[in-house]
Order: sequence, then structure tokens, then C-alpha cells
Amino acid sequence: MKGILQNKPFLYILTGLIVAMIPLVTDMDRSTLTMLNLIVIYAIVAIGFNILLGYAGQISLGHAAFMGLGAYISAYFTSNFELPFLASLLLAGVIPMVVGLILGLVALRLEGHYLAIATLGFGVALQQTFKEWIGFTNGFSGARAVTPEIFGFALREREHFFVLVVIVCVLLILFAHNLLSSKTGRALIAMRDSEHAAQAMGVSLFKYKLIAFALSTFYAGIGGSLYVHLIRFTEPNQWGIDVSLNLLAMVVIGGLASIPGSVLGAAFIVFIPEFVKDIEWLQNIKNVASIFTGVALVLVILFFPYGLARISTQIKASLLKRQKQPIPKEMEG
Amino acid sequence: MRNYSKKGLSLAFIFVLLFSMTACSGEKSTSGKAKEKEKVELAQGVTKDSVKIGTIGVQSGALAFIGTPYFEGMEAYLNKVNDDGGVNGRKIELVKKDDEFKPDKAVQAMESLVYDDKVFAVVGQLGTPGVMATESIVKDEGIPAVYFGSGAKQLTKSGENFFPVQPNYYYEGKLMAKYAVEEFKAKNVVVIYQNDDVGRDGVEGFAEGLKELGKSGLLKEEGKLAVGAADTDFTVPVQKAKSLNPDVVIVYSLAGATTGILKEFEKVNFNVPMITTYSNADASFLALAAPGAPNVIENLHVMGWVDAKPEKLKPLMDAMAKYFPNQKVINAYTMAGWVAAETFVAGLKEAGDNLSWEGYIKAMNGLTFTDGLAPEISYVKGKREGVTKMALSKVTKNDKGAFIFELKTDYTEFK
Amino acid sequence: MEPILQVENLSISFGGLKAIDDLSLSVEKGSIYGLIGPNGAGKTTVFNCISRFYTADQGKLTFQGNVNLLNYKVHQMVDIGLVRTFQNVELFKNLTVLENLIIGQHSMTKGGFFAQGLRLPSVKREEKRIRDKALEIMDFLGIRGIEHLPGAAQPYGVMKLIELGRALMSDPKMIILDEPAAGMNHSETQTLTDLIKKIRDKFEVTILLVEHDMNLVMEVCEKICVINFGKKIAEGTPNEIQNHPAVQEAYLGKEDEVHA
Amino acid sequence: MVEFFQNVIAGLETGSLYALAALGLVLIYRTSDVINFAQGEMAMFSSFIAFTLFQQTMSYPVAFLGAIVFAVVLGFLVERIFIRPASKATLVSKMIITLGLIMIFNGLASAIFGIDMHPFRKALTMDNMTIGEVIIQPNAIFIISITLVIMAILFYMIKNTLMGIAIRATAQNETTAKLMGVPVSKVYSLSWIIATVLGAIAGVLIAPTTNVSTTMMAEVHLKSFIAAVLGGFGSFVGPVVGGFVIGVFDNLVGYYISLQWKTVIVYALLIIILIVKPTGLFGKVHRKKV
Repeated sequence: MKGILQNKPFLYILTGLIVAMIPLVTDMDRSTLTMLNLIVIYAIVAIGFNILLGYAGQISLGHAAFMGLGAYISAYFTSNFELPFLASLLLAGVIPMVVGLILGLVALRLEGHYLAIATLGFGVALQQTFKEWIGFTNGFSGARAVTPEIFGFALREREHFFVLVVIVCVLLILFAHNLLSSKTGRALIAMRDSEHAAQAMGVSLFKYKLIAFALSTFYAGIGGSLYVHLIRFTEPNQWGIDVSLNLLAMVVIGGLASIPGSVLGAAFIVFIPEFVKDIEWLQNIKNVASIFTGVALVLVILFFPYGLARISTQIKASLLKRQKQPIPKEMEG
Repeated sequence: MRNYSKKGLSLAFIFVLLFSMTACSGEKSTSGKAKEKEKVELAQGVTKDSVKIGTIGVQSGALAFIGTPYFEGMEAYLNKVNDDGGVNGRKIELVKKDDEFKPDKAVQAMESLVYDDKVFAVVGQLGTPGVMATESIVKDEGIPAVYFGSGAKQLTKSGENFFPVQPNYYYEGKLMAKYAVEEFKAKNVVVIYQNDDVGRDGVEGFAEGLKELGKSGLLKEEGKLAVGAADTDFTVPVQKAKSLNPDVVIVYSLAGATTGILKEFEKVNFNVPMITTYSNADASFLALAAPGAPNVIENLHVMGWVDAKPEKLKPLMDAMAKYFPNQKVINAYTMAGWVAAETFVAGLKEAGDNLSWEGYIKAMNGLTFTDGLAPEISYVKGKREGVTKMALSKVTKNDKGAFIFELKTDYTEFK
Repeated sequence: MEPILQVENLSISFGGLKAIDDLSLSVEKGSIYGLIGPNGAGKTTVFNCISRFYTADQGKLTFQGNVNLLNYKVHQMVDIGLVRTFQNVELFKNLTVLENLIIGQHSMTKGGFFAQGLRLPSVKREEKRIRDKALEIMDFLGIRGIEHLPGAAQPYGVMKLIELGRALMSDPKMIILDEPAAGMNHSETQTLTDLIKKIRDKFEVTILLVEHDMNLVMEVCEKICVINFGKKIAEGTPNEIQNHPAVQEAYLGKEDEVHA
Repeated sequence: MVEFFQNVIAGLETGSLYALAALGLVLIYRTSDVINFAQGEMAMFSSFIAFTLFQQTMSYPVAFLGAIVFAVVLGFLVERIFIRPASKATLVSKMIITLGLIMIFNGLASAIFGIDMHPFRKALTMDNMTIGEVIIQPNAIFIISITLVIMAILFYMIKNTLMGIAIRATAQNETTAKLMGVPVSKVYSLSWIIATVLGAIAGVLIAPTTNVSTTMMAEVHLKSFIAAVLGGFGSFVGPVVGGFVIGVFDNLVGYYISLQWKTVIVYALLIIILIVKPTGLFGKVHRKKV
């Protein structure tokens, strides 16, 4: 029994099962359900992004554009060519992945902050392309997407759509988990920890940086496709730097190199602003949600630098060696 | 940790099975829900002494400067109506939702208004992305939606329950073409437009207007100059405009970019008649733009669809002073919000006690409203164009040396 | 005995400064070969050239008689059987000890991208194989029991052993050790001396090492090359080197305390 | 040709503001290893202070100085409260803190100052000059020269004063600097203060163009990043040149190639330059130590 509970894939599936069931057995507001859907969708993108940032140690500040690309592709192919939803979902993953490979090539030449800004520029340029390539994106009038149908069953209700996104999420989690606990995962972490040693052990930086970018943009594209079929609309302004920064925040708040962390982080970033907005006595302050999210971000970094997913481990560790503070005080010079 | 057993696979299988089961049961529950809806649909959000309505728009973030005055205008009008006893004894209750100008938030907001708060109507939803994203919900549910704070042109064709008021940018562009040709006798026009949903619809409408007037030659392809809303340097478009030697310049951008463009005009001393959009037709725009361009601003003409004569504006000014005494900024957005509420209430009065959605839509279909800030709003015979009559005002200095708008033309339609 | 590695006329300079100047050496198969020299003599640079981190300005590097190392990239070194360690132990701090070792088998680990993602039976078998192999090597090195602890949280000496184990995992024909005894105390160094010999015998590898600790070098190496200012000043058996006048002058003479 | 010069001069004017902001970014990055994404928002806050003071006193110098004094305090506090406690955090974590600061400052600014745009006056309001047919605003000359003067002072300080040496030492190697007795914590405070002041100056000077609003710095901020990357984070000259290059290039592409595709072209070029010279135009490429 204990063995099963330590089997992570099993736990992922079990959790997914329970989560997918919740809306079906409880009576939830439709808008709350939409939010739950969004959380899972962002979780998918965050997991991909975590592979890139948390495992491979490569930063990107332009990932929102890949999510947008996935959204546009899926909207375009389902509406204009009546491509079945599942096929367009796959396409919405694959095409951003190919574009992501180009970004990966850039990453081969750049490090750290230079990479951050280059990816930021890449994202802005891609977003600008959404604005100008009207034939494909319909410009600012926005692209519409149909309600997805799977084997003839239309996912019109939020509860059903939720089951779909949870299944996709669980499948992608399992894939990521398997991959990350095999050769590829070890190579990515090795590359992050020490590029030299990784190379000396036969890890090709070329190959694994490209893999990391390809995987993360694939996940982003899938997330984008699910997003656009949930909201059934998208427009270029959505896929700007603020969403990219949110993705980054999700991964760091949740915990770098942690799959459950990515999910937690997504939930945190999507849910907190909504939660704050509903607190009545705060409503007179303009932008209180933004201030609150900002403060939360800072506090998490300062006090839980390993992310929400590792809070319990962190507390345990600090209890064990109480003399050692989790955040060492800075030495005065 | 890594003894992934066959259990995993078999569980995945069970998972899929469960999914298909729950999917079926889910379907049952929804059809139940649908029935429930039918029962209350007659007057969702209406009681004998209240009508609950909802609105969605940006109230935080970068674009809050639009939403804040807009919703104040709306609330000022509704407060006034409520303080005067409401409509047929019913007080109007407004539920505001912030969508941060994001489609997904707008969808959530619309869902909670329609399904959770169960409002009677959606009034004055603001922001093109949100309006577009929620269009399908409004259409599917058939809930009356009055006034869209959006210049998107397809709203005129969205359906019976859509009641646009504010003219769309495309139409305004067409009307600008008419003014350029008929008022200014233009031979050579340049359009500087904000490169987003606002400006692009405007420039498209302008070109279409010229075409319909048989004057396509007035605007050349190189005469369409894009600017960004957040640009910090307007030298290039203004240099280009100047080099084309136009006799009229259309400045189709919102306040921020427009002030930047005017300053650049001032810098290079480029004096040519300009026409800008109704979004800039208010005193706060002048307060923003005039200091940096005191000379060229007198060349500026602005489109207007609300009657901004002081006597017409008095109720608005009084209500704002009463309910929002700290607000100094009263601008085109405030007026827009005011008109949104005004139009909805006009329909509510018309509908009397027949407050089903069908009843309200029927009442609106018979409405031609001329008592408000807008010169005329009519939905008779399925008309859904919103306001079509607009007039041109010019910036001038009054006796005290302050810049004001002076009405130059009658309210006219395109053809 | 045939040479496994031949370095011919190797030169490299950084910003006009010659770090290695026309260096040639030849390492015999199955031998333990030492490269010594005073600080800044260019020893590690030689290593970096051989392991392809640096590309030499000129010179030839031949491995196993016919493999031109210049045709290979850093990460391909393990494929042809050449593996190295680092001066300041470079373990992967976010991997466990076991995983650190397993990385050594990276190039030889079978299983495609999708096979891994779907965790096909072949991947599971492969994971088991490399895991067993890693455990075997840990047994050999005497560091069993810490498999699941973080690699970077071990005592320094243990980290050195882990790094050695990682190198052994790649089924190398030749191991290049960059100051294996640095930071070790006397008894640890003694153990290391025995270990290096044991490794050579058990795994049938050639060992090339750079070292400061003269005791270790003299005791373990069969042939030694001394360089100074990037140039070879002597080559021979420990005995020959100890008595070589140029070496004494350049190196040993100044650092008598090393002998003490 | 007139248009060409007109575009170049305007490009230099906006470019110098990008340069000021970029210099602030690089200063902070070099000393405390943080990329300050909140620099734009902090500058916006300072500009609001200048605007408010100007409203009260109607004196431009007072408003300008007030903004600078505020920036000094702000820079000091931000470093002390937010950055220093995280000094042991990873680079990405520090970056995220500054992202959090964006949200906090932007939210606070609209809560305190409201969300409306306000006009703001130029530093110099004299009549335009003309050279040939090229129109030159005294204000533009003022902006370009004040930028160059500030840079000169900064370069001088960094090269020749004790504090400058301390900053450079800390930038090179924090631990060694500490061991050598450099007051590293003072250096951190100082670099944040200087950087925030530089941002504030850029904000007050751009305000006449963008108006004072919570979003006024969006474009300048983004461009300052590009300027810093283009010139290279490794030097203090690079970002300045980078700023000028971006300002001018932006206009020339807009004028001679395409206004719509300008952004895409500029960013594509940035990426290409980075690929060719990964450490920026002025960055030195080091052989990596193994």
C-alpha cells in the first residue's frame, strides 16, 4: 500500500481523477469553473516552462507568445479547415515547438540576462506579428474558436471541458515525469548545474537545450489551444510580456524543477487576484489585486525560496537544524 | 520511487472509463439546469422593487483611465434615477465586474453576471476584447445587452438582443471621409492612426467612405501612417505626413498618442486642418493636449456623437458633483457611461412591467430615444447601428483664453 | 606497448601569452602517466585541450593510433572512450549521488525521446541496467549507502570519489584526472594512491593525471612529464625525474617542503 | 535629407533617455547582479512626484529636484527592504522580486495618484532653432547634453573616485571586494540610489512626450533593456551607445522601411546582433574558465 502511495505517476493520476470529479459532484458557479479550467491550462504551460527554467536552467521571457501561437493555430485550423479538435490540438503543440527550436538555437549562443532579453524581444516580435498578420489572426478583431468536439461529443459544459483539460494535463504531467526521471531529465539537470561537467559526461548542450525549448513551447502551444477553445476568442494584446512574466512567477512561486509546484504556482497566480477582488473592504483601493499579488510574490521569494511545493520540506529542514536559518542574514562588509 | 507498475496503466484505463461515465451523468445534470433556467428566465434579476443589471469593463491596470470615468458616469445616472424613485418603483442595482481588458476575465465576469448573479441585462460592457469574447454567451442566452463601450463594427450584426449605442470606429471613419470631402474639399488626405483595434477600424472606414463617395484617390497607400499607443517618438509619422503635403490630416488615435502627435506638429510648425475621433471630444483631452501644442491645436476638429452643450450636460455635471464630488475629470468616457445608463433606463421605462427579456427587447425595438445626451438613438425596425448622427466641432479659444470645442456642423449621417 | 594518446606540437595562447608552447607527449596504453609542473605551468590547459574544451592554436591530438581528437566535440569525448574529472569537483548538485554516477553512462544509455516519455519496458530495463552498474561501481569505491542523498552535500573526499565513479561509469579507455588529491589529507591521499592503481587494473584503463602532490605522483605514475611555462622540460620514470637537474631547478628545488 | 536629419536628431533625443535608463540598469546589474525590471515603474513614481510638486509650486527646478530627492530615498529603501534580504537568492528569484515590485508600484501609483494622464512641461520652452531646414528644439539639445554630462560625471566618478573604485571592485568580485575592505553594502545602496535617480531623470524628461501616467515608462523601459543588451551589460559605455543606436535606428527603420513592421525589424535585428556578438557590441568575449 505504501508502495503505491509513493508511486508518483499513480498519485498524479489519482489526483487528476479526484480533481476532474469535483465539478461533476459539486455545484459550482460557471465562472468558478472557468477559472478552474484556466488554472489547469496555465498549469500545463507552467509545467513546460518549468522544464525549461527549472530543469534546463534556460530562461525565457517570451513564452506567452508561444501560447498565443498555439491558440491562433487551433482557432484557425478548426474554423477554417474544420480540422478535428484533437488534430488541431496536436498541431497547436507541434508548430510552436518548431518555432521554439529557432529560439533554442538563439539560446545556444546566449546566457542568463542576455538570453532573458533576447527571448523577451522574440516574444514582442511574435506578438507584433499576430497584430500584423491579419490573414491568419484576424488582427485586433480577434480570432474565434469553436466548441471542441471529441468523437462527436461536444464539450459545451464547463464541467466536461474541465475533464478534458485535466486529462490532457495529467497525460502531459506523466510524460514530463517519465522523461525527467530518465536520461533526458538527468541530462537537463546536469546541464543546468554545470555545463562543463555535463559536456564532459557526453551531454550535448546543442541537443538538450533544443529539447528543453521544444518541450516547453510544445506545452505552451497545447495550453494555448485549450485556452482558445475554452474562451472561444483570442486577440493579439493578450499575449504580451505580462503573461510571460506571470508564467515565470508561477514556476518560481510554485517551485523550480517541481511538477506539482507548477500546478500550485498556476493556481496561485490565477486565483489570488480573483480572491482579493472579492474582499469587500479592499475594493475601494484601486489595483489592490495587483499590489497584493506583487507583495505575495516578494514574500514567497523571501521566505519560501524553494517554492510553495517545498514549504513542508523546508519547514522540516529548518526544524531539524534550527540553528541554521533558511535565509542566511547577509554578512556586513 | 520508480517502480511504475502496471497499476498505473490500469488506473489510467479506469480513469478514462470514469470520464465517459461522468460525462454522461454530467449531460443529465445540465439538461436539468437548462429546465431550471427556463422557469426563472421570465425575469431573471427583476423583483417587484428592483432590477439587477451588470456591467463589465476595465477598472484596474493600464487602461483604468478609461473605465473609471466611464463607470462613474453610469453610476451617476443610475444613482440619480434611484434617488428619484427608480423606474416603476424599481430601484436599479448595478453589479460591476473588472475584466482588466482581458478576454478570459471578461468571459468569467459575463458568466458570473448571467449565471450566478442572474442579472436582468448587461449594460455598457466596455472594451473590445471583452465584448468580442463574451459575444457568444450573450447571443446564446439571449440576455439584453445595451450599449457597448467598443468601436467594433460587427456588433451591429450580432443579434436581436444586442443594442449598440456608441458609433463604431468604422462608421465614424466613413463619416470623417464625408466631412473631409464635403466640409474641407480635401484633395490630398493623410491618416495617422493608432495601430490597434481603434485606429485600424477607423482608417478602414475612412477608406471605405472615400470609396463610396467616389474619391478613393484622396488617400494614397503611403498616406496611411501607423503609430503605437505607447510610442515615445512621433517624428517619423509627422515627417512623413508633412512630406506628403496634405490639406487634411486625420488623426485616428486616443488621447495619449494624439497629444504626442500634436506636439510634434507644433514642433515642426505643421499647420493643416485635422480631424480626430469622438474619443477625444472632451475637455480633459484639451487640458492634456493644449499645453504642448497651443498653436496647432486650433486646427483640430473633433467628431462628436453626444451633445456637449452646457445645458445638455447640466444633469450630468450636477449628478457627478453630487455622487462623485472628488472627481475632477469629467470626459468623453464619463459621458459615454452616462449615455449607456440613460439608454437602458429609457428601454426600461418603455417596457413598463413587462420585464421579461422578450418584453424588454420588444420595448427597445419600438424605441426612438431623443431626450438624452446623444441626439438620437433608434432601434425601430430592427435597426442596430447605434448612434449614426455625428457632428464636427472645432477647437477654439474662448474669451478667457481657454480652449473649448465649438460646434461647426449639424448632426449628420453618412448618406 | 602502443601509445593510446599522442600529443604532437601542441600550442595555445591567450591574448598573446603562450600558455602551451610546442608540447609533445605520448601516453602508453594501460599506463599511469603524470603531468606535473609548478603553478601556472599550463597543466590544466593541456587537459582542456585534450578534452576539447579549448581548441589549440596548433598541434595534433591522436587517440588510439587513428582517432584525430580535433574532429570531435567536447561531449563526444566519452563516446570515443576519453573521460575527465575536474580540478574543483564538478558534481551536479541537484542530482542524487546515484544519478550523478548514472550520468556517466549518458551516451551509452539506450532509449529514444518518446520511449522515455512513455517509459516503455525497454527504458525500464535500461534504467535498471545502469542503476545496477552504478551500484556496482559504488561498491567498488566503497561509497554504498549514500545513493539517494544529494551529490553536492557530501564530504569533499567522497565527492571526489563520486566524480571518479561518474568517470568510470562511461566505460572509458582513458581517464584524465585533474588534481585528484587536491584538498585531501594524508591518509585520504594514501587511499587514493591505491585506488588509482586498482582502477587501472580492474577497469583496464589508461590514466593521465595532473597533480601537485608529489608523493602521489611519484608513487603512482609509471611515467612523468614535467612542464614549465607551457614547455616540456623533462620526461621519464619517477626516478629519472627526481634526479633530473632541470626539474629540480624549476620545480622541486624551490618546493623542498613538498618532499618533507 | 532634411527628414533624415530630423529623424536622427529626434532619435538621439529619445535615445539619450533610453541610455540614461539603461545606465541605471547596468549599474545595478554590475554591482548587485540584479536585473531591475521595476526600474520603469520606479521612474514613473518619481515623475508623479515631480508632477505633483510642479502643481503645488509651479517651479520646474523644485519639481525636478524633488523627484531626484524622492528617487534617492526610493532607491535606498527598495534595496534595503526588498533586495538585500534576498541577497543569497538565485538570480531568477531576484529578478522575480523586481517583477513583484512592478505590480506593487504600479498598483500604488494608481491608488495614490489616480489613473489619469497629465500634461507636463518641458525643461526648456524657448523657440525652436533651425539649421538649414532642420528644426531643432532647445529642449532636445538640453536632453542630449544633460545625458552626456551625467554620463561624463558618472564615468569620472567610477574611474577616479574612491566610491567609483569600490563600485568597480564590487562589480568585479564581491567576495574579494569585501576582503579588501570595500564597504560592499554601501556600494549596493549607492548603486541603487544612482540608478533610481537616473531613471527618475529619464522619466521627468520623457514626461512632456508621454504625459505623466502610470504607463508612461512602458516603452522607455523596454527600450532601455534593449539598449543595455545591445551595448553589453559588461561596460558602462555600451548601454549609452546602445541607447543612441536604438533611438536613431527605430526612427530610420520607421521612416525608410515600415512603420507597421518597425518593432519586429528592430527586435529581429537585436536578436541577430546578439547571436553574432553574444555579449553585446561592447562586451568582451572571455574564454570560459574550466
